[in-house]
Amino acid sequence: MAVEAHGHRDEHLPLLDGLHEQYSVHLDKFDGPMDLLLHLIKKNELDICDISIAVITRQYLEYIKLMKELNLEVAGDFLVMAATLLQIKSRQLLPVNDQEEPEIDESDPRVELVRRLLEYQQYKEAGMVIGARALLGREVFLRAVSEPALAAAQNTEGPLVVSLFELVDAFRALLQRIPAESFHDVAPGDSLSIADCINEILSLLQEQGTVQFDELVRDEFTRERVIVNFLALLELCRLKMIRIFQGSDHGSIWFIPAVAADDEASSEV
Amino acid sequence: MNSELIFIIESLIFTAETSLSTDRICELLIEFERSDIKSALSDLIGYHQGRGGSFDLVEVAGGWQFRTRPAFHSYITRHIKTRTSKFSQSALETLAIIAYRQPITRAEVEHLRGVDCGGVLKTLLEKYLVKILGKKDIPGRPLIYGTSKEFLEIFGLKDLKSLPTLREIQALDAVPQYERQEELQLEPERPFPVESQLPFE
Amino acid sequence: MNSELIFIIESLIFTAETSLSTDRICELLIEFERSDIKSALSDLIGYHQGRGGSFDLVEVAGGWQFRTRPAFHSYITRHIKTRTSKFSQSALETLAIIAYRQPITRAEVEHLRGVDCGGVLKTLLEKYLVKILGKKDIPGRPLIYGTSKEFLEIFGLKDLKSLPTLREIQALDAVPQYERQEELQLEPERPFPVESQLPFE
Repeated sequence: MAVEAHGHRDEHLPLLDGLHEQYSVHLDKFDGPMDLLLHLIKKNELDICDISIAVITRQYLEYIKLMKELNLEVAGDFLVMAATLLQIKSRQLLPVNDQEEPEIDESDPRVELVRRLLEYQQYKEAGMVIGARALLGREVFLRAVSEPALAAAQNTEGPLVVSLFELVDAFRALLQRIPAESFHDVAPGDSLSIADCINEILSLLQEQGTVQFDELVRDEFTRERVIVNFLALLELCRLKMIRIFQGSDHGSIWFIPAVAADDEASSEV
Repeated sequence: MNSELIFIIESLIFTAETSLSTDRICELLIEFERSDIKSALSDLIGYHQGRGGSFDLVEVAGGWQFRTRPAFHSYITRHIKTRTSKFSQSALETLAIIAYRQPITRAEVEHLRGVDCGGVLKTLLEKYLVKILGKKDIPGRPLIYGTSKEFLEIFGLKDLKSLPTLREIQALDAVPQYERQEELQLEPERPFPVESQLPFE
Repeated sequence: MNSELIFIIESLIFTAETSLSTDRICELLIEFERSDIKSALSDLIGYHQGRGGSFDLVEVAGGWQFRTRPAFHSYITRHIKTRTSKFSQSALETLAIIAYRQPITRAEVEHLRGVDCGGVLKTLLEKYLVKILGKKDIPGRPLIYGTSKEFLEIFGLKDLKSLPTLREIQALDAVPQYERQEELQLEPERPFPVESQLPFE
């Protein structure tokens, strides 16, 4: 943390030329606006719970200005914080109602910021503590050799372990080879998914052979559920996996597997 | 006897991927005398032999290596045979295709992967990760596959809609947009840009 | 004391690629009583601690594993390449937030850090330090993240409970050196709600 964002513009501007290199090396040490704010509070020896917004805001803005002058890209997150600081500062300028009790001042516009700063500081320190541990592969090592006598023993019965990210990552890698248009997202983001309904319908069909539409929505008769189930049926029909029947006009809708279960003997795999 | 040197040598042999020759050890520990290294090494060998533990320091292919004693191999193979294993890339890819495109036929999976998937599909069926959902009424009446309840369990998913969409994973790469956030905002809530799109077009 | 059982257990742990839990050891050694296994295991741990060699039997990610002592790393790295590079401050901060606050969404991490975390999060996912736990039941159904078994392995933690509590961290004046790391486990108190979804138990 060697950056000196000076309190007075006049102090640093004449120095700028000679410092270009030094600054560009150190600027990225701030890990975002919270980190910069903590640095400014520490540098000014302020109490984190009673910071002078005026001082901090001025220095913070000077720092951003400096970044711009040095042609460094100022991340949007820094601007968000600048706006937050300015907002707090402007709220402090508003006349305070004398009737209000200023002791536990929930109306202090700094409260939210201080809470966030304290919390951020905790995690920043926690990060340093865990980072200071002896890490496997860096300070601590395992036995690397595998024994030839045991290499012959094959893992045959063990369960498989895999993470969700690996699955998604495998799919992502696949998409780099083939056009994305051949895929749809299974999950529509919210609530019910058609894929879940398809799975449900097909397992019901495997159990009982015929299913009536009402059965699908009996337990939870909502507009959404009816629509999604209906879309699932249309999709299954399109895929030629089911056949749909209707006994009479406005009668119940029934459906059965498009291919009877008994010729399952001619299995493919 | 220099016990520190003994343990330095032990740490080198313990972590080496192949057996370490005395020459190689001397090369790595240039600050020590060759004669000291040799005597420390022989102390180390003596120590492990004397201990009579499950593993021993033995000379293999001109170097030194820790090896378990053969008497324990029957126990060790019990573990190896039944330990958890990682998915192969082809199993993972096939499973991903089925998860994201179910219901799907084997031919469709193979069309996407460009290779035969019979073996992988069989393994996935045997591990109960994939199940047969039914048959398609088209020539050949191919079987249709989908993921099972076990699939959801192994990935800790409540249902299929909890599967991360590709868009969500790709959103991790995306450069965030700030235009909207330059307005004064105390809490910049930034949820994922999830577009609610029906899965079948 | 059954010294044969001690060495059988030693051979299993010595050859296993990942840490072996007491449960797993009992599962493999069905012919022995669980209580005998437990006492043999504690004898074995005591033996290796007392030996003070270059490697030690330590509890990591819910199981037992032989690992070299940190003091020897400068010699080991002469012939073994370090796999784990130094973590950036942002990676550590993000990891800490996820470790202490899991399950947590990306938006929550970003709110705490005040910066976009997509890139860091993706790197942590790719290094398997963080994993997707599922989706949160709130509008938009954002993905929720937690730390993985690899996180415990790399940081040499027995379980999530052995992370220093945030209160302990605040009490520390300086960043502790790794030699001191065992001492950090002051109280067994849970610093955050541990969900049953977590992979180790």
